[in-house]
Amino acid sequence: MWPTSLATRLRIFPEQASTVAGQVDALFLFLVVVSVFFAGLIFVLVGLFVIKYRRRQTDAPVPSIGAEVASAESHDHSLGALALEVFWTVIPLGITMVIFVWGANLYFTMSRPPANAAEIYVVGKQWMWKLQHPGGQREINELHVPVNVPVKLVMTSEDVIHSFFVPAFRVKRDVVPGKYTVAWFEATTPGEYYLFCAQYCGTSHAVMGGRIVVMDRPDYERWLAGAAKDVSLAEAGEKLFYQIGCSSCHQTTNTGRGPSLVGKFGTMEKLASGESVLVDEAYLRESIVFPQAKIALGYPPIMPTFTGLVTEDGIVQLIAYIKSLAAPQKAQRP
Amino acid sequence: MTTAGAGTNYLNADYRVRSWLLTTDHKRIALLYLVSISVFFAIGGALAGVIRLNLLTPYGSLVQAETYNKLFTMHGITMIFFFLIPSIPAVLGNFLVPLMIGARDLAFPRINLLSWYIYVVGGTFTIVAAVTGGVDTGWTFYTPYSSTFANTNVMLTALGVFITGFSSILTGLNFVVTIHKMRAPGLTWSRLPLFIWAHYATSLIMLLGTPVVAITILLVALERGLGIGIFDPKLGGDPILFQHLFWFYSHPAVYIMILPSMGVISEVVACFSRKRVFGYTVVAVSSLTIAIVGFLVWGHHMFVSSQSMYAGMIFSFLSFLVAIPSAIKVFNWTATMYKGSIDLRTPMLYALGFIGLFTIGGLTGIFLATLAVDVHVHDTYFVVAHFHYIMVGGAIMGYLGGLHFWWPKITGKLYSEAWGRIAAITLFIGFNLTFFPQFIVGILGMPRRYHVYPPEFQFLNILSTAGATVLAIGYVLPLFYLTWSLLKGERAGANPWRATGLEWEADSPPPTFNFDRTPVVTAEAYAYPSLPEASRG
Amino acid sequence: MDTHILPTRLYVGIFLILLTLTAATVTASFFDLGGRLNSANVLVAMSIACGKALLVVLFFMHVRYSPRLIWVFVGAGFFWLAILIALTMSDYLSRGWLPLPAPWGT
Amino acid sequence: MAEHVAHHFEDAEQQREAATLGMWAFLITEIMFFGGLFAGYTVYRSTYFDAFAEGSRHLDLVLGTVNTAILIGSSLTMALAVQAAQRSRRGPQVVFLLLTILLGLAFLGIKAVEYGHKFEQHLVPGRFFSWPGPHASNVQLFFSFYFAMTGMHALHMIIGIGLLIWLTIQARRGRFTGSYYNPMEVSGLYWHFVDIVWIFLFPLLYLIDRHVH
Repeated sequence: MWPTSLATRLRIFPEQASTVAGQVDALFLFLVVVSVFFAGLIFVLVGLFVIKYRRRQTDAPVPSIGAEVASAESHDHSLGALALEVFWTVIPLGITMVIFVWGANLYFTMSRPPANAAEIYVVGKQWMWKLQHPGGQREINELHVPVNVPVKLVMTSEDVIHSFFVPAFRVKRDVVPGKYTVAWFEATTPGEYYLFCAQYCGTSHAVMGGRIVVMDRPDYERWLAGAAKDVSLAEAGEKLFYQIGCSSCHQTTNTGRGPSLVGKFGTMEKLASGESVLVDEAYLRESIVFPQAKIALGYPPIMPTFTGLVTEDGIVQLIAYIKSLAAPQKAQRP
Repeated sequence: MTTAGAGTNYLNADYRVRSWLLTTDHKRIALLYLVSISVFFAIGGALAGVIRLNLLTPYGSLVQAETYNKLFTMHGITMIFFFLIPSIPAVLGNFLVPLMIGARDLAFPRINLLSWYIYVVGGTFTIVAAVTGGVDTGWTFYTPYSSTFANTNVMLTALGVFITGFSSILTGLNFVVTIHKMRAPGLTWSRLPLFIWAHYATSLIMLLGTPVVAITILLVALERGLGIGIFDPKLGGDPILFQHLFWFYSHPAVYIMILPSMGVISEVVACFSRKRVFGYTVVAVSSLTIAIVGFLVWGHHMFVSSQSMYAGMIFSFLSFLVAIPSAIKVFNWTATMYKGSIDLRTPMLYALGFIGLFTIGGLTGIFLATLAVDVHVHDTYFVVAHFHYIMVGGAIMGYLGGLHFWWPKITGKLYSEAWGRIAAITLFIGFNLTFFPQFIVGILGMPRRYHVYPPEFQFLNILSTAGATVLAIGYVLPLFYLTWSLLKGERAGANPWRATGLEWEADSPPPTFNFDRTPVVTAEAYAYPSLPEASRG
Repeated sequence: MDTHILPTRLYVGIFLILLTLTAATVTASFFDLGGRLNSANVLVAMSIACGKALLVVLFFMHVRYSPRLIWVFVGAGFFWLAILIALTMSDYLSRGWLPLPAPWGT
Repeated sequence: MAEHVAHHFEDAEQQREAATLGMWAFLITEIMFFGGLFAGYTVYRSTYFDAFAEGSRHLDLVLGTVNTAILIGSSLTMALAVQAAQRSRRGPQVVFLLLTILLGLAFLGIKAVEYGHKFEQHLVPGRFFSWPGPHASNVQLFFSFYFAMTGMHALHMIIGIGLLIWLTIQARRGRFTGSYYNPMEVSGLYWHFVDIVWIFLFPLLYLIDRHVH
C-alpha cells in the first residue's frame, strides 16, 4: 500500500542530498561518538558499582545528627578528590569547546549563500508555500531546482511564522512576517525530497509541505521551458510598477517627486537622517510597506504606504523589477 | 526523639475540612499541592495518551487537526505550568524545607497558603479555557499566531498561566527567605542538605525569571485584546522580541524542573550508598552555577529564527558552559556510589533511572547547542525526545523517587517494596521505548506538532505509542500501592531508611510544629559512617 | 534590635538633592548632546536616574544601614535586568554586521 | 516573647529580618516584571528611533516633571512616616501617611489628565489611533509602550495607596511602635520602589529624545 519500500521505512538516518549535508553529518556523528562514550562510561560505572558494592548485610546504625561522627571525614577535602573534580570539569569543557567551534564555523557557512547562487522567492502563508523563479515560473508546494547549482531562498510570510525545512538538505530557516530571511542549498543528487513547515503555524501546519524536485541540468531546462509562466518576475514587476502608480513619482530620471530607481539596487543611499543604507531587498520591502522609515536625502516624506495594496508576491515582483533596472547600468558603487 | 503529645501529628491534629482549606501548616499545604498537581498530571497524561494514539497511523485517523493542536497545547501547558514547575518544590519542597533546616514552618505561612489558592485559580482558568473551546497556540504562545491569528481561547489560557506565575514567585520567595533566615543553630551553608541547595537555586530562578514571562504574556493579551501593536509586524512590532522575552524565562524554567530533582537524587544516592555525597561543595555550587548560567542561554531556542548569527554564536557558547555543571553532578553521583554499600530500594531505582535518562537527555542537549546540528534537528521530534528525557526522565523520575523516599515521613506508612520496584522498572522500560524512537524519527526529519506525517515514519511512531502504553501502566501502579499503603501499610517509624538529615529526627508523620525544641546541628550533611571492609562481604 | 533612626534633616536633604537632579535632567534634555541615537543624552539622563535611584535605595530604603545580604539582593535584581537587556540587544545590534554577499555578483 | 512574634519565629529580630528580606525578594521580581517592558522599549527605540523620538515629543513635559516632583515628595513623606513609627509617635505617623496618600492621588490625577489629552489627540493605540505624520505604525508602538509602562506603574500606585490606607487605620490604632513596625517598613520599601520605577520611566519616555536636531 505504502509508496515506500521496507528499506526506507527502517531507515535510521536521513539521506544526504546537499553539499552541507555531509559536513553536518560528520559533526553529528562526532557528537554521537562523544555521547556514546560518556553515556557508556556512566552506565558501565554505575552498573559495576551496583554489582560490586551491593549491600550484603546490614551495616552499622546511623548515629543521630548531634552525635560525633569521627569517621565521616569528607572525601572531597583530599587532594585526590580535588584533582578528580578538576579532571572531569576540564575534559568535558575542552570537548565542548571543540564542538562549539566546529558547529559555529559550519553554521557560518550555512548562513551565507554563495555569491553566484540562483534566487528563488518564497512566500509562506497559512498553509502553503508559494515559490517564484526569476524567470516568472510560479509553483505551489513544489520547487524544481537544478542539481549542483547553489540556490538562494529569499523568504517572507504573509501571516504567521513558518519554517522552511528540507531534511535531506539539512536546511531549516524560519520564515517571518515583516522581513526577509535567507537560506541556501546546493543539491547534489537528483530526486524528490520532502519540504516541511517546521514552525507551528495553525490548524493545517502538518500538511503545509511539499517536495523539492532536484533535476539534471537538461531536465531542468526542459521543465523551465514547459512550466506554466506568464511573464518573468521582473516583467510582472514592471507591469505592477505602472499599474499601482509607482511610476508617477519614480521616473527614469530624477525629475519625479521620488528618486529614480534606475541603477539604484546595490548602491548606498544617503538618508535624510544623515545615515546611509544599502539598497537591498530588505530596504526596498521596507520602503514599500513603511515608506517613512528611511527617507532618501533630498526628497519629501510623502510616499503613502502600499500595505494592503500589494501582496508579498507583488512586492517580490517589484523588487525583481527594480533589480533589473540596475542591471544595464554600469556598477554604480560609491 | 519523640513528641510528648502521644500520637498527635499534623495529619490527625484536626479533621475538619476547614482545617485543611485554611491551614498555614507547610506540611498540609504540601499535601494540598500533591492532590492538585496529581489531578493536572492525570489530565496532562490523558492528553498525551490521545496524542500517541492519533500518531499510531500517519493519517491522523483519531482526531481532527484542530483537536490535535488543542491536545498538544493543553498537554504542554498542564504538564509544564501546572505539574512540572510546582511538582517537587511545592510538594516535597514545601514539606521538607522547614523540616530539613530545623524550622517550625516556612517564613510566611499565610503567603504559602495564598500561593496554593493562586495556583488553583490559575488552574481553573486554564481548565475552563480548555473545556470551553480549547486553545491551539502551542504552550509557547508564539506571536503573531497567538496574538492575531489564532481564534481559540488564548486570552483565558494566558490569564491562567499569568496567574499561576505568581504562585510560583511566592513559593520561591518563601523558600529564599526561609533558607536564609530560619536555619537551625549550627546549620551553616556548608552543612545544608543538597536538596536545600537545589531548592535555593530553583527559587532564585522563580524569582528572577517568572515576572518576565508574566509581563510578556500580558503584552500578548494586550495586543490580542486591544489590538495595540507590540509583537505583530503588521502593527509595527517584531515577533522575534516575543521569543527573546519568552525564552528568557522558559529556558531557565527547565532548570526549575530539573534542579529540585537533582537535589532529591543527591539525598537518595547518599542514603542508599551510605556515603557522603562525593564532592559535596562542588555539587552544591554547581546548582547555583546552573541557575545563573542558565539565564544566559535562552537564544539557543532561536538559532533558525532569524536571530543574528553573532548572537547565535554567543548563546551557543554559553549553552556549552551550562552543560558542564550538569555533567559534574552526574560524575559526582557516580563517584558517591564507589565503595558504598548500595541498597537497591525503590527510591534508589528511581535515582539510578534518573542518572541514566538525564545523561542521555543532557548529552542530546549538546546536539541542540551545536549551531550547525541544531539547524537540522530544531523543531523536530529530536527536540521532543530530548526535553522529555530531561523533564520526564529527569524531573518526574526524581519526583517519584523523592515521593517514595519521603512517603514514610509524609504518611507514616511503608508502601509495598516489591510493587515499588516493579513500578520503577516498568517506568524505565516504558519511558525509553516511548521516547528513544523519537530521537531517530526526529533525525529523519519529522517535525514536531504534526497531526499527520509521511508513512515512512510510522514504524517508529508505533514503537513510541507502544512504549507510552507501558509508561501509562508505570504511572498508574503507584497510585494503587501508595493509596493501599495509607490503609494497610506498616507503620514506618521515624527513620525507616536510617538516613541522616533533620527531617528524619522528627516523628513520622511529624507533629504540627515539627520539632519540640529547635534542634542544634553539629555535623556535616550525610554523616554516614564509613564501613568496615568486612561488612561489604 | 539595632534600628537606625535617621534624622529628619537627612531625609529632607536627600529630597532636595533629588529635586535638584530632576531639574538637571530636565534641563539637559533640551540640549542635543550628540551621539548616534542620542546616546549622549541617554547616558546623561540614565546616569542621573541611576544616581537618584541610588539615593532612594540607600537612604529612603535604608539599604545603607542594612546587612550585606540585602546589598547582594538589590545588586542581583539590577544585574539580571542588565542580562535581559544586554543579551537581547546583542541580537538586534549585530543583525546588520554581516551583509549577505551581493547577489548581483560583485 | 512579645505577642506580635508569630509562632514559627524565634524572636522579633528574626521576624523583622525575614519580612525585610521577603519584601526585597519581591521587589526583585518587580524589577524583572518592569524589566520585560524596559527591554522591549530599548529594542524598539533602537530600531524605530525617529518614530520614538517623534512620539516622545508629544508627551507633556510640564505635567511629567510636576509628577516626578510629586512622587519624590511622596517618598519623603513615606520615609518620615516610617521614621515616626520607629520613634513610636502615633500622630506624625498618621499625618505623614495621609500626606503620602494625598500625593499619590495627585500623581494619579495628573496622570489621568495626561491620558485624557492623549485620548483627545487620538494617540491611544488601537482602532482610534491616528497620526498625521510619517511612521504612524511605529509611533503607535511608542504609545503602546507608553501606556503599558505608565499604566503598569499606575496600577502599582493604586495597590500602594490601598496598602497605605490600611496602614493609616492600623497606625491610628497605635499598632506600630519602635519595637514592631514591620508592615510600615515593608510597605515603605514598596512605595519607594514604585518611585524608583518612575525615576527611570520619566527620562526614558519624556526626556532623552526631547530636543529637536
